[in-house]
Amino acid sequence: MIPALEIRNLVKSFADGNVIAVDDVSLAVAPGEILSILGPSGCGKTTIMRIMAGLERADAGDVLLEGRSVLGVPPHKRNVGLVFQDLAIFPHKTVRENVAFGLRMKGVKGADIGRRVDEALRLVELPPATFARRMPNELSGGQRQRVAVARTIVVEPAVILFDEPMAALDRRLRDRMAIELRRIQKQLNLAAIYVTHDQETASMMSDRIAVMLHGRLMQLGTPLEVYRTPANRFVADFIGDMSFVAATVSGAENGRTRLDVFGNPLDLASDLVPAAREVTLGLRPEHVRLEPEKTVDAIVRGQLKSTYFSGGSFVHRLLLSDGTELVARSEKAAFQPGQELWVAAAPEDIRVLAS
Amino acid sequence: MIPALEIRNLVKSFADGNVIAVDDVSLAVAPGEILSILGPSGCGKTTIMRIMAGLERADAGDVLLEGRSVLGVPPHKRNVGLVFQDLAIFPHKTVRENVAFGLRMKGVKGADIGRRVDEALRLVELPPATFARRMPNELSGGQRQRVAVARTIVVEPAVILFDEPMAALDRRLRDRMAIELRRIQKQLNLAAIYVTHDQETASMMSDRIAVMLHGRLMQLGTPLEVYRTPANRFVADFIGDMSFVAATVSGAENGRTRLDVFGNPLDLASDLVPAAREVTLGLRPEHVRLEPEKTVDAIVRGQLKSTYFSGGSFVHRLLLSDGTELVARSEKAAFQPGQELWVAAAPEDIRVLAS
Amino acid sequence: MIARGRIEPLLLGGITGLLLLIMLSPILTVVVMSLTDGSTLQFPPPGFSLRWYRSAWELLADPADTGRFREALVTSLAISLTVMILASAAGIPAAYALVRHRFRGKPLVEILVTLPLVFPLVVLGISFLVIVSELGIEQGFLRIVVAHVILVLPFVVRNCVASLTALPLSHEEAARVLGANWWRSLMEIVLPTMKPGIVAGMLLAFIVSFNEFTVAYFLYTIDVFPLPVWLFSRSNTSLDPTIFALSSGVILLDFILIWILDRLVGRQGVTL
Amino acid sequence: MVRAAISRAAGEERPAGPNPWLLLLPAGVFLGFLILASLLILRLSFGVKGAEWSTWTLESYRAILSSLYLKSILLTFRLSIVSTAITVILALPVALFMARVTQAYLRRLLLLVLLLPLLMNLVLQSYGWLVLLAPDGLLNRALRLLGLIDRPVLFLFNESGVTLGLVQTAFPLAVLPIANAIRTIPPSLEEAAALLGANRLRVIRHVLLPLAAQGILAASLLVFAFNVSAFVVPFLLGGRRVSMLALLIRDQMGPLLNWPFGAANSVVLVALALAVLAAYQHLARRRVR
Amino acid sequence: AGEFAGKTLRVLTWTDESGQAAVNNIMKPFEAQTGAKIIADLTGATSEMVAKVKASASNPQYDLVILSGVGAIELSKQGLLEKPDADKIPNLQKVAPDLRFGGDGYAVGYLLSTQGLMYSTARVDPAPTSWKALWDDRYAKKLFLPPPQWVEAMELTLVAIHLSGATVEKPDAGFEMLKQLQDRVVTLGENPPQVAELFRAGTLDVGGPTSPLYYPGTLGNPDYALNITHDLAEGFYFDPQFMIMPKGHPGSSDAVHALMNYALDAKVQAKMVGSVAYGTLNQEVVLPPDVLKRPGIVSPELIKAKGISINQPYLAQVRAEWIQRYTEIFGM
Ligand SMILES: Nc1ncnc2c1ncn2[C@@H]1O[C@H](COP(=O)(O)OP(=O)(O)OP(=O)(O)O)[C@@H](O)[C@H]1O
Ligand SMILES: Nc1ncnc2c1ncn2[C@@H]1O[C@H](COP(=O)(O)OP(=O)(O)OP(=O)(O)O)[C@@H](O)[C@H]1O
Ligand SMILES: [Mg+2]
Ligand SMILES: [Mg+2]
Repeated sequence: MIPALEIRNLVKSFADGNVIAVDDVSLAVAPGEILSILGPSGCGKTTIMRIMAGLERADAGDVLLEGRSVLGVPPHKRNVGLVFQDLAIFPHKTVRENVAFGLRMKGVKGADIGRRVDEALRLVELPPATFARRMPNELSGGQRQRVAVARTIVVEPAVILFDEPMAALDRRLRDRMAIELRRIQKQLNLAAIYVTHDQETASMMSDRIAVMLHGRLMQLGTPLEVYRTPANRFVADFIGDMSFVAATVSGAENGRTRLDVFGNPLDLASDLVPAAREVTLGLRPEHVRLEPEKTVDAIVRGQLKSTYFSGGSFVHRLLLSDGTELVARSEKAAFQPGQELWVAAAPEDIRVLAS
Repeated sequence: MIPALEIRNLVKSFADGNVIAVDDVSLAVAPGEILSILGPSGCGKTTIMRIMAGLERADAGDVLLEGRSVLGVPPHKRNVGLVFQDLAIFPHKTVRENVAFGLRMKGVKGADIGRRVDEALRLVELPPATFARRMPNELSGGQRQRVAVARTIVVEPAVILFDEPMAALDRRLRDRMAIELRRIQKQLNLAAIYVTHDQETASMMSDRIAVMLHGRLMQLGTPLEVYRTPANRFVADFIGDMSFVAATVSGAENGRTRLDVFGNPLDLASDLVPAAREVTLGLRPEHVRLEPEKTVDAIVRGQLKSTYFSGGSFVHRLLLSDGTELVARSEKAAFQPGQELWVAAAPEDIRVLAS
Repeated sequence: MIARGRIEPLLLGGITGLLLLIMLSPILTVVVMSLTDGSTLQFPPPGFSLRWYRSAWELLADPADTGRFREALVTSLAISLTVMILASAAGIPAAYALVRHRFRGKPLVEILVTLPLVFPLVVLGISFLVIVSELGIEQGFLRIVVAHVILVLPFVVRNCVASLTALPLSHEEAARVLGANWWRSLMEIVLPTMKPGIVAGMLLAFIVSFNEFTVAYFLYTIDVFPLPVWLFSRSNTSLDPTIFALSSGVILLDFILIWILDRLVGRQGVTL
Repeated sequence: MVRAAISRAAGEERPAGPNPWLLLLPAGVFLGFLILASLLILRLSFGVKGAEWSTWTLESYRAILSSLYLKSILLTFRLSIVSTAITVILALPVALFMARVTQAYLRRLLLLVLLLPLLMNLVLQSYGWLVLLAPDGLLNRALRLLGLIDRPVLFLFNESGVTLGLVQTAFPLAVLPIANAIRTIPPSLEEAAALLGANRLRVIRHVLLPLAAQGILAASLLVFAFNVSAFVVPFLLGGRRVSMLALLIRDQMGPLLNWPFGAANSVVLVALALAVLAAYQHLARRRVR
Repeated sequence: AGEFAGKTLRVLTWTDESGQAAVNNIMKPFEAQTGAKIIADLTGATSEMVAKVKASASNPQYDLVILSGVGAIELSKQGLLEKPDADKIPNLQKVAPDLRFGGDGYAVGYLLSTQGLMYSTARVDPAPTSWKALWDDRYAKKLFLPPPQWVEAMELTLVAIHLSGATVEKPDAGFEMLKQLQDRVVTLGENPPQVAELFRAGTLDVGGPTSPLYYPGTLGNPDYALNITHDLAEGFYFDPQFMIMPKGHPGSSDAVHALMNYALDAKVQAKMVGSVAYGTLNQEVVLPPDVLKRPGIVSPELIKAKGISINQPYLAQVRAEWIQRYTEIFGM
């Protein structure tokens, strides 16, 4: 199947090459798929979108829309929808005029416009009778968001790009909107790319996640893949919390690897162990158990720094002997700060990463 | 012990009484304690702080600093520190001058100023040698944040107020700063009030949380108390996720209450059941189990709408027969969307709230 | 950027350049004329020389100052300087009150402060003439200064308002909470951050007052004879290119002042 | 914006610093003179020549209705409106360009070039125009050389010369507010329109111009008020053949010594300025909201 | 040190070259001779001087104002002037009796401003001999006329009245005749150097009435090819110029009288005629031949033969109305 939108080896730098915003990124999104681009601030997410939409010119690489290169095609002739971070609702136009704008520009006829606008408004659950005549400043944040979406989908773009359009909403509303966006996207079988730096939102709404750092693509996969088998420390830490413990490979045999963690031996069933002698073990807080006494699956010892309660469980912060910090979650809080504890985890929950 | 800061029955309205920003709020914070004020946007958090600092005049109520009323004392004569939401670093002064400002205003002598500024900068981990001479625009967001803190603590206020100073930082940095703030506060044994609308941050750093809505204090307690025994639906939902299921009280005897949940009987050990016949059951996602077949602790049936993976577990969204939505978390994902499932939970994990 | 195309900036730039050239053309002509080596306004000049600059210099350096040129220049500079100082003394606190305070009658005050911007200069000049003659004020310097201060007040106030609005209230409040009384927070925080607006207002005040003709024309006296009036009366007598050389000098001065203005004001821009 | 407006109104427990009226006092002293002057003119307008302070009559206002002054008022209006329209239309592309210029040196140069004509001594500029626009001037010679005309056209000493002067001097008054208005329009609005299929012209028409409308209107009012009371331009470029109101006022107050009549005309002019200003302030306040 | 050492006089007169000439030929020598200090204000036309004297009536700034007759009449009517003492001005005896005083005796004669017809010697040949040249089709759109508030405008009106056969009392036909010039006039020349410049550039061919004293630097200059003729069939107007003392003037009265007397001295008047082409008042003045040959200079004989003194008191009455009508014709 031809991807709805594909980018190939995109490169883009700013400030005369001093800032490399996008560094050789390739991606494709299929019809009916939502792909999230996830990464910290400044990693180049917006820049990629702008290049896709034709608002920015790439230094190298290609952008293909339904299989055809659109390099050099100006934005108003591409069939790409973009929902801006600040929504970019036209403040001087009513909701109806905002949504109708694209149709008018495309030369759609009057009667058709009315019908399609109403349809789009209904799709985003803004009853036209109530909302069509409102001015944007008479809308709440969530409603404005819907108008921006309606305005974009009404012109039936080949692909729709969302540039963190919900960053300004509070978490509760953001979750609701994310779910709704997903519903609309599936209903219209649109291809969509969703940019965010919030991994929760990304997981919630997307089929696949592309994790970026410093303009480079770090990993591309389903939310589960990315969480379970992060490609590197950065991805691991960015998708959910992860604590890192330094370890040394002391031997390997029969598909098992022996490690040395601060003097404690650890035996893992892993052929994934890299050749490097120094490795990093990644532990998710919810996979870690704290034990007052050494257990079979104990890995390392640490001193409890503090415990607080958050989101239904207790969060414990421990200091290891080399000063690194380790986070564990538990249902119960049974320890005192200052206490020395063993950190235990099931071998299959331990990730081994290159240092 | 005399509280470091106390407010009594504070009332404040704006726009000639049309907007009641603070509605009869009383609070106290003890030396060495951090109290978080948590609430949605516009609930009056900032207004309370401004009244405490003397930047705003209360309509009624009293503000006591170390036991003495400070009504009528102008801000520069109160001994209250305030870290502003926008940090309010003076852009035309160096880091050193910013931090020294308060000391100069208090008439501290030159040599003393130098020493105390260096000390404060070291405390917030900005080595004076590197940072003292920088201008604010040469600092990163986190560093600016530290300067704002240093500038406030250096004058040794009786209490220090933080008005969401980290809202602009990303989550990772915010967590780090929260932990650090807490360290500094404990080290100096300061009384502190921290305003935020992020429950994660509030839980992480505070001894007690005050939850506000529409200018009113909803609940005051430790993070654990507030999570475990939310005073009402709003608090329950605001502090972590909670799903709500409508139920009817059908009888009560021997400290047990019988409920009717969509036709299914439910028996709870609860004398907390309110007199009301219509009640709401509150369920935390992590306390809910989904079962294909009815179990003893099954509560209600629902249809699985969607499942996604986030933060180490699967999130399931179900639709109950009355259209309400219910969220459950599980380690494994074993069901198909559309499937009918039973929602089960241990009786002690079910909250009964007034409707 | 692709969005705006490459043609558009060029096109707009071209139109802008052309229009500004037209707007500037009389000034450029004056400069070119000052370099003529003829003695009439023949344009383009038959040849170029600096002879009229020499004659302008002689006028300026004439020890007896018979042409009263130097006197006029000094008078104008003194007026502008005084106007600048008085206008900022009046305008800066007014701007502060307008931005930071809420009081009854504020809309009226706002209108009043902007009024001089649209008040007919002729009426201003004449009514002042009537006032001074009725009150018997013969102080020519003072009356021009007062009229000019009124005239430039909007420039000062509006620029100060612009820069003060950009200063978040929280900065002032931070200073207060850190123990600064109102006066010290004003000196340490408010005024330094308002600097671009203050400088813009002051320089505009100076430039406007220095070049203002209409009001000065009605209010000058025998002893107080500002440069624009001097230039006018001189050009009524003879149009030899000396006056163009002198004018070029004034242009240069204005040019430098506006340049400084922009340097000091920077990104904030000038409010008219 | 709303937030800023709200917090600005916040008051301390005890008001800090001096009373606002004290702060307004110095400006008030000067503006007091302006009010005094206006009242004086108002009073004079009800007087009789030679007995300005002791009589009350509407004679001067009746005299305004005489054909000459009515004609002059109409002429003043017409020229102001025409010059305002031209100024604002010409200002649009320049403002558009200025608003989007990022290079510091270019911005600086633009501002400089823009402000010079407004601030420069007009007496001097009028000689520049004389050289350029006279029948024997550069423009005529250029046009003749291009074969566009065979007899010199008189650009000076008539309405076209005055209009040109009005446009030239008021130009920055139009460009700066419009540029400021455009600068506040988020570029994302333009981009959004482009992505919805609007070409550049339609983006300008449907997005930029409507959004800058208030700035454009404010600029128009400013320019109109400035031009309607213009004195130097018709005085120097009109060859005394374009009798705008300010010139006639000056003739009445000066050579003809008919103060009441000059005052009555001044009242008309000031009333006009006030009306325009009120409209301008109204707009400005609406924009803040 | 002279008799008025330490005394300061403030003199207000024209902005143009004649003011400068007065400074050089009258005030400077007078300063040297008497030790008085004179501050000269060379600004404006008569009307502006009137306005200034009037405006400062309650607190006079000037000791002596030199202006044209209309202004003197206006001010004397308003009672703002101090009556001069003829005995302290012996040179007045050398002036024709009807030109000694003006403004009901409140003004002392100074010099004569004569208004002739200006033409370009390069393009108008032979020299015009009648004011009809202004209505000549050949000079349409090459014509300048005086601005409304000037005395010259009234003189032009008088010319038109004369040519149309109307009378001063019933001037309508004259104004009709002026209307014929409505579309022919290029500018109402208020700025003489500008007018000269327009002649030089070929924009103007004829114009007037105008006084040679406005064109000191250009009249003889071959670049400009200008002349002003007074030898016209209908005659030419002259406008006696006066010296007045504002009531309550700040300086010494004796010194002012002495300055007036000095201004009327035959040698001084000859110098003034020579430098700015005035018509003389002092009948004992003899002009050297080279001066007489200069363009624009009117000999005492020509003044006698063709000079017409305008009826200032009457004109002062109709002035406002005439200016309005004139403005209506040319200023819209
Ligand atoms: N026009 C520009 N000129 C110079 N540098 C730019 C420009 N636009 C972006 N950059 C730089 O390119 C990098 C990537 O920017 P981009 O806006 O794509 O980041 P982002 O991932 O969208 O970040 P955020 O989450 O903060 O929106 C950043 O370092 C940014 O500073
Ligand atoms: N000066 C003011 N004038 C009018 N209303 C005000 C003013 N200050 C605050 N309010 C209103 O009072 C209420 C409480 O405002 P406040 O700033 O205390 O909220 P907040 O809890 O800090 O919100 P946020 O999280 O958005 O900062 C809001 O409805 C706000 O609009
Ligand atoms: Mg971005
Ligand atoms: Mg707040």
